[in-house]
Amino acid sequence: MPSMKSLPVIQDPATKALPGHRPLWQSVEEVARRRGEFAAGAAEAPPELSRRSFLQILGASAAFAGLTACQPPRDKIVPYVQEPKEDRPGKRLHYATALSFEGYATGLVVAAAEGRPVKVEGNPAHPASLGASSAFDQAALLDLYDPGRAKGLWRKGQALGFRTFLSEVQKLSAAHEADGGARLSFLLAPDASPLLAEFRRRLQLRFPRATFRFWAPIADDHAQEGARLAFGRKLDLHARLERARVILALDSDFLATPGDSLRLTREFASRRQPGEEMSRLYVAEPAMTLTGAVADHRFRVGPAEVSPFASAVAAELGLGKRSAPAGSPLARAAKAVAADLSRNRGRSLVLVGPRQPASVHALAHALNSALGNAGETVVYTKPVLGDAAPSSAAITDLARDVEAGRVDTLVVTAWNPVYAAPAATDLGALLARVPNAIYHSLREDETSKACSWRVAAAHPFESWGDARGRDGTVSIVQPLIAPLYESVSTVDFLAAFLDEGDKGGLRHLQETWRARTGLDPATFDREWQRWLRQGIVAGTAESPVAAALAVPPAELTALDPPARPEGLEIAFAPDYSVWDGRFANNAWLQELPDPVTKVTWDNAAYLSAETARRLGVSEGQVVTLAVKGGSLSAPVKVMPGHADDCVTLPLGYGRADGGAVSKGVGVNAYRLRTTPGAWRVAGAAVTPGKGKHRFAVPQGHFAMEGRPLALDFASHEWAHGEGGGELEHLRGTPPTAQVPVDYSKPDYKWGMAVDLSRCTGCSACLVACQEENNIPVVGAEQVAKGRIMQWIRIDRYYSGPAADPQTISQPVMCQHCETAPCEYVCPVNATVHSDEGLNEMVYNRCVGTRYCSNNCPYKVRRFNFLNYRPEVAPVETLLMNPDVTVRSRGVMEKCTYCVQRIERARIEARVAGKKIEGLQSACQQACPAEAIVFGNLNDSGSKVARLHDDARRYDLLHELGTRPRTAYLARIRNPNPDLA
Amino acid sequence: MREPRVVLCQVASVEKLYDAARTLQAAGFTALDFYSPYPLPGSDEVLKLRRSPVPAIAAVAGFTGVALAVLMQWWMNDVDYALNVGNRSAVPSPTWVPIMFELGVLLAGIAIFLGLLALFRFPQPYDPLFEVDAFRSATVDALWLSVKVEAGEVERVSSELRQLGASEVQLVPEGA
Amino acid sequence: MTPEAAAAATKGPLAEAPLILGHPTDRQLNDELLAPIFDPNANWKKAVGVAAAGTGLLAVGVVVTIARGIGMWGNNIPVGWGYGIINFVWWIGIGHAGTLISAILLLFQQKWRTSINRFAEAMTIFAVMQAGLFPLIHTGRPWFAIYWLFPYPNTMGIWPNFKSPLIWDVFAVSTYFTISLLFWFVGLVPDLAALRDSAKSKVHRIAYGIFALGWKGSSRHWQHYRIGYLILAALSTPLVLSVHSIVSFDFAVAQLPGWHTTIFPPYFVAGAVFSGFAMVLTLMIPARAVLHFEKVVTVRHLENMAKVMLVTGLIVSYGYGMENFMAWYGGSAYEAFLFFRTRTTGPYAPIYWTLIFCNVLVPQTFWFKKLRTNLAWLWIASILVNVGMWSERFVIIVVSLHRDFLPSSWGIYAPTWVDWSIYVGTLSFFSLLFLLFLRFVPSVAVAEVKELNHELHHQAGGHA
Amino acid sequence: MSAPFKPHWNLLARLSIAVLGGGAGGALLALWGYWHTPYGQRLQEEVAQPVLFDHRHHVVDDLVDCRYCHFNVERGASAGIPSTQMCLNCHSQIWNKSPKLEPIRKSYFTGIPIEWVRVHQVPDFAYFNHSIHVKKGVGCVTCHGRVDEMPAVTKVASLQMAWCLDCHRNPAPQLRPPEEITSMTWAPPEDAAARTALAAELMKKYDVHSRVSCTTCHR
Repeated sequence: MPSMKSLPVIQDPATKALPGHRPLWQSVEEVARRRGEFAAGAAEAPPELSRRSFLQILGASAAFAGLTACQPPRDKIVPYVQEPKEDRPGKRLHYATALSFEGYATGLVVAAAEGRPVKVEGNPAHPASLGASSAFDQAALLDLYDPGRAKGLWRKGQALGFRTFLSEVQKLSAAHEADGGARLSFLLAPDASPLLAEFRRRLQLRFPRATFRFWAPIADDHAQEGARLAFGRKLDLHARLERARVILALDSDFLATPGDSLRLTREFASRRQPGEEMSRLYVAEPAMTLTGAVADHRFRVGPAEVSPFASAVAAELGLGKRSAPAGSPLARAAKAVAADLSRNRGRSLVLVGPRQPASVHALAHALNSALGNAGETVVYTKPVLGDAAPSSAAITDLARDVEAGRVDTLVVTAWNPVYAAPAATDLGALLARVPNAIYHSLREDETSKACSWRVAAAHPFESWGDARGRDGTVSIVQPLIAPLYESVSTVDFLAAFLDEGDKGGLRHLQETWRARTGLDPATFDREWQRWLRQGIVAGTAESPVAAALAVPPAELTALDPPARPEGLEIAFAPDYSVWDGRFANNAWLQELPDPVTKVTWDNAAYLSAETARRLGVSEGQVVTLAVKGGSLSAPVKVMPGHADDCVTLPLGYGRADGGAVSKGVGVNAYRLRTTPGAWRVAGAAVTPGKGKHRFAVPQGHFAMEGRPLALDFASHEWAHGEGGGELEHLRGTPPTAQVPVDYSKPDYKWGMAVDLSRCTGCSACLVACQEENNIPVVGAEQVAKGRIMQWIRIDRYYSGPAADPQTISQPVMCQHCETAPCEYVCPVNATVHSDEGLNEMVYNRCVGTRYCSNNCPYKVRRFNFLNYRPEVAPVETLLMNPDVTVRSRGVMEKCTYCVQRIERARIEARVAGKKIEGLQSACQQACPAEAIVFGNLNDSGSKVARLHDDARRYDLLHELGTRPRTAYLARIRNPNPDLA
Repeated sequence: MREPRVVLCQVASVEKLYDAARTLQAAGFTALDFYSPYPLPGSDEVLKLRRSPVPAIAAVAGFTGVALAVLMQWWMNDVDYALNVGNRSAVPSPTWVPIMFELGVLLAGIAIFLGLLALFRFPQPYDPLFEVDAFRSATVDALWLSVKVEAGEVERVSSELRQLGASEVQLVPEGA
Repeated sequence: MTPEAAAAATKGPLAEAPLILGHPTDRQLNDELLAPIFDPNANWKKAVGVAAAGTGLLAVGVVVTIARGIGMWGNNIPVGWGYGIINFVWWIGIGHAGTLISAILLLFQQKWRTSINRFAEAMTIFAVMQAGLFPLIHTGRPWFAIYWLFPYPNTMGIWPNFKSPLIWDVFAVSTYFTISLLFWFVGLVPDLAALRDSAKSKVHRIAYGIFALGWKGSSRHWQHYRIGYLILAALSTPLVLSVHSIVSFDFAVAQLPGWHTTIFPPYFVAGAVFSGFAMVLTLMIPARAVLHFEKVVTVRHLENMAKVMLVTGLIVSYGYGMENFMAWYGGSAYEAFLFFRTRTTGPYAPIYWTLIFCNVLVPQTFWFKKLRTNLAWLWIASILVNVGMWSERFVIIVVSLHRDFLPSSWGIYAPTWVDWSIYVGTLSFFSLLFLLFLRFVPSVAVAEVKELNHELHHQAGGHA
Repeated sequence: MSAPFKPHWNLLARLSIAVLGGGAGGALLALWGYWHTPYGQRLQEEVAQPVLFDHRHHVVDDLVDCRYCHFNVERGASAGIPSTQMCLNCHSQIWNKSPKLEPIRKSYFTGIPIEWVRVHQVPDFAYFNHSIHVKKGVGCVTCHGRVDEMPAVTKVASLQMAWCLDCHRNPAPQLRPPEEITSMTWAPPEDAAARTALAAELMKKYDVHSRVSCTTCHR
């Protein structure tokens, strides 16, 4: 194990858990055991008798006389042997760290209770987070505590201790040194970490002839290539949406781009308020995406028609002559878009997605520079990943080398190549041939099976390291807890090949950075502490470079886009839940309804109704998709707004050895991805099959049936106040029989506001809520039965033509009605109102009649129909938020406005003799769009109070007289009058 | 023998039964009772019974129940732990009515049942009358008459009854 | 030519058929009506065997539910209530006929009641026993519900919420059960005494003697007895009305379209009587043949019940009409959507149309004496009506819940094997209790029949 | 002689009814009463601890303030159980040879914590927080009793919800001046007027309000 003796003070919670330092480790374990049930705040040891069974016996003993003499055994209290300096029972400690995704870091602040991370939040100081966090970031916590994680270090099925492993690697390296590492090869995950870059430099010195390849299943090398075509060199593109008034996204789902999505969402949302400065978004894409769903105009085009459309726009702007046949709707669209773009020179932006060929990227660069956007709405920097950028070719090159027997030792840190590589290469068999295939991974997966060495990777929350955000900002990655299992951090793993595996991540890090900064020790230590506290190394962002086109725009527009393919085209897409498959074993994400289709625990062959009709297939029907070199049977799902004549297949499902959770979920789209990294494959044959598949979709109906639920208005109607008038009837105090309770007296009157103009439906709030409130996962079968437990539901409604609808998404959680219909029907007073107007749910009083749910017009209540936490592994209980009761079977639950946060803040404030300040609900804190605002309505200055008075404010189902405390702000669309 | 003895006899019809009773009453024997498989119209008047207390019992119990219901609901939900339940906090509340009614009926009903048991001195599985085998017909199809007399007068009364057309005239054995 | 027909033939068509056929003596009546107890039907044991087996299903269902949770049922969000509450309301409804027949008809001095009231009361009690089971087991944590629902001073210092219709249910159902039981037992006492006294074997005499409590038919007892029994009847009459009104509040007090309906109380009560009488017929028609009660349970009795069903059926139909009228007239889009789209064309439309057929059309046949007096049709119709009333509850509960205000949270409900086994289980348990009743308790109020016999023949001037 | 019963059956029948009725009622009553008995509430149970720790000695003889060992009581939810280290702060100097303290030294040197037995326990779904109570003027003795007179710590208050509510509904009488929080002997003024005056003053001073919303304790 890496030594952590030299941890700075701030790291004590981690040292507490030092392995081999039994007592405190044990005390963590103790804490672990007690969290399975109703969990209390303090840090004492677990009740021997589980809380639930205790309650049941209690109940039973009352129910059937005779058991009266049952006395629960007494708990034990296990104090520390030595208190850590800054940790106190019940205190929350927050640590700044960072999490890398596709090589780019997002700065996080992780809260630890009793030395165990329990909540992930964004780091406001970090440019890629701005305080927000994504569903993936949130879910990292579940990965940390996943009992299915890889454990230990193995060679040919035989366990190696850490030391043995080091010495073995040492021998191995020594052997390779002889021929300069000619037969040594590295397949690495893309990573911008300066420390790892330093390691690579030194490895290359030691093994000059060794090969280093970087690979990830989803790479945007088209973008890099496009930049090279345009500027003659590879450059990163950074959009500045807060400056853009007109955005054209060509098959680009920029609101879900790794490393940048949070910032872009925040910037995009910031310009969706009605008014002069409101931005307008055009999207041309095959399948509906998060970005497409919030577009003001969405053009439904197949992946191959994007390029012609782009050139048409270019032509309209006087770049190149190729144009779509005039008069066609697309031509009209192109004309209008072009006009709009040119009206907003320097304030417009053209973005292209990774699925489009380099030529389209190049074209976009041309357009942006022609429109004078470069430096304004878009800036370029030199690539942050540098040489560590993933290349799709890597896998084939590697395969070739192995085939030729040129590799004796293969070191793999890239994620699961065997699963994600094209079936044709049969990488599994090849790796099995490599004498020493050393696979360093967080989980045992398809690749582990093929490799002779399996090295369990430490979770980022368990290890030292550094990372860079997409803009280049460096963050120090610090551990929050000692490794839960025997595992090795990436740093120590690679250091092992420099014979420095036992030096410890911290020392490597400090030495490297001391060297880089050249600071004297004293200053360095001060700086170091600051970096750890802030979570960023200030001033490390890449500075923009002036990017001039290396070739005249005309040439770029002349670049041939690939010819329109014959037959059906299949487009691959990263999945909103499991991305490329690396989150397949994460139950939170598996059960997270797809933001667009609402499907949980599944992927599907998505196509348009028209195409389905033509192919003679129906929803849920299993079809066989065959392309040259591969075939796959997948269930069909009709997606409103999908382009015709093409199929979209999300990647990352159908895992063979992905772990217990991912088993048998979805189909493996990589089987059709015959060339590595390919985004599209043409000429697919579809043969309808017999089987019928049932999707687990929590939302059953997508039409509003003419009811005023999720409201939106076109900007021009809004300007003329048409919408405003309508909303008058949907707010204010409706006449009801009851005399309203006066909530102006208490200090606080909690309320929430949800701005539909900002919400993109990204669903980060769902996972944040799940994490904060100990919400169980129920599995596909229960979801299909209508028993999903998430407290927040993001309703998606379609309007307009079914083939090409407008969409709107509306987060719905408990509305905390002042005259709550759920309350008066509860026979045991288990749900009542607090003096501050919260609709309280008292789990321990609930007997589960479900009457409250029946009478809730918003249907936001969730019921524990079964015991959704059958015996959990101790390590999983570490995950539980000790401030929130874990609900037992037969109990109703729902959004509480994070009352545990309110009460914690209240107590801390009152102990300090202050008022509550800066309180955020979990969903609000995670939301990158700042669409959810929670706060005190009695404080007229508060943001939520202002939003409650906003002109766009309305109440959901206002006419029922429930007086909800959650207000909605109608969404404003900004359509182009020319396209009306 | 201080103990008065009971003479028991079967009578063919209601008219005969009432005649016999009246004659005996005229002769000063008032401790009479009839036995029949179903209630006999007019028997109360013939036997000169006082009004039954059962209605009073029922009324008292019923109104107690109602009052109890009001107090219970008001005190528990609006005094002892006055929770804000969906902003519905009217006092007095129409929501009290169902339980007021139910509790009233419940108590009245139970009171009637217990009242009857008390009035009948039930359960009383044994009664000296049951020693008379023929008396079993009293609950099936026959009309019977019993009269309490001083030990000395048994004979006189018995012959009297026979003259009135009663059959099965016998002396009920003393309660063992 | 059956004796009924003969009787009918001798008199004019307008003359009422007699309530007791022939001129039996009290002794004859006594022996005939008690015969089932002293020499039981040969097939009784077989029947009990079947019913007991079915009751096993109930046990299985309940155990599974309590051990694994409500998740074993089909319930979900939005459909929080399913078979559990459907069956609860259905059984409670069936229960109503008993008290109605014995109490209300008693108050109205309807002589024809006497030969069927005992039977109906028993049915009430057994039905309420089935109903009472559901509110408990349908909760998520019955081990708490069983005592938290009652207002007892507790260490938590908190109380039930008396604003909740479910608490009203607790009081209503328990009161209804208690009163029905007392009313039934009080009525039984004279017959138990008759049993005691006309029994041959010592065992019977002792067994029934104990329950007869020492009744000897004394006129001094009859005085209190009559008035007591009458007041119990007077209490039960509004009780019957209140119970189903309160059950209807479970829905009417909520604000769900299809639940929030002011006409519910009257039309639930009418529906209850409707289904109750149907169930009486379903049981009575075969029982009377098997037990040879044709003399006292005449076609006229059955016909009268058919008439009552016709009336209550019309009231129920009126209820349906009003619901729909209000949905249109009230102008609530949500109401209208439920009534004119979801119910009639939604996924559960077949059940809705079944209910219309069984509850509205079938009873119309009772306008015709031919059909009213045709026992075969009467029996089939009674079963159809019970099916219809069950469907009505399904429509009210499931159909209203599965598509309410927010389309996003619409769902679908499908019962599981546990739902079915509990439902079938209660049907069997009900039959089992009934078989025991027929075997060990006088299933016709002997004393009252004798009294009636007595009256009739005095009017007729004849003499037994 | 054909009566089915003998005369003594009358008595028998009435007795059996009394027994059945009384029995059922009695059982329920006993069940209910159980939770109101000291046994049901686990009061006055002397609990054996791994170390023979005597509060009397430490509080009375050595005048150690509660907050010295229960260091967290003013800052956190749990009052804090002293660590082995804390015991040794003194006992490395005094009584450092005492066999009674063997478990302490053992724990310190092996690093295995001492497992104390819990005496005061509220259910895990009830979130009790020491700091706010202490900061708002509720003394230790109010809930824990005269610990200074306890050889082994025993529970003196039921800690049942109704008991909590008594004070949450009417905090005033339970408040004491800040300097008296840990005092075992402080009592409010005898004179009723003075008592209410002090209570009112403290209510103001601490800005205490009665909190009986469910989420005050259940989350």
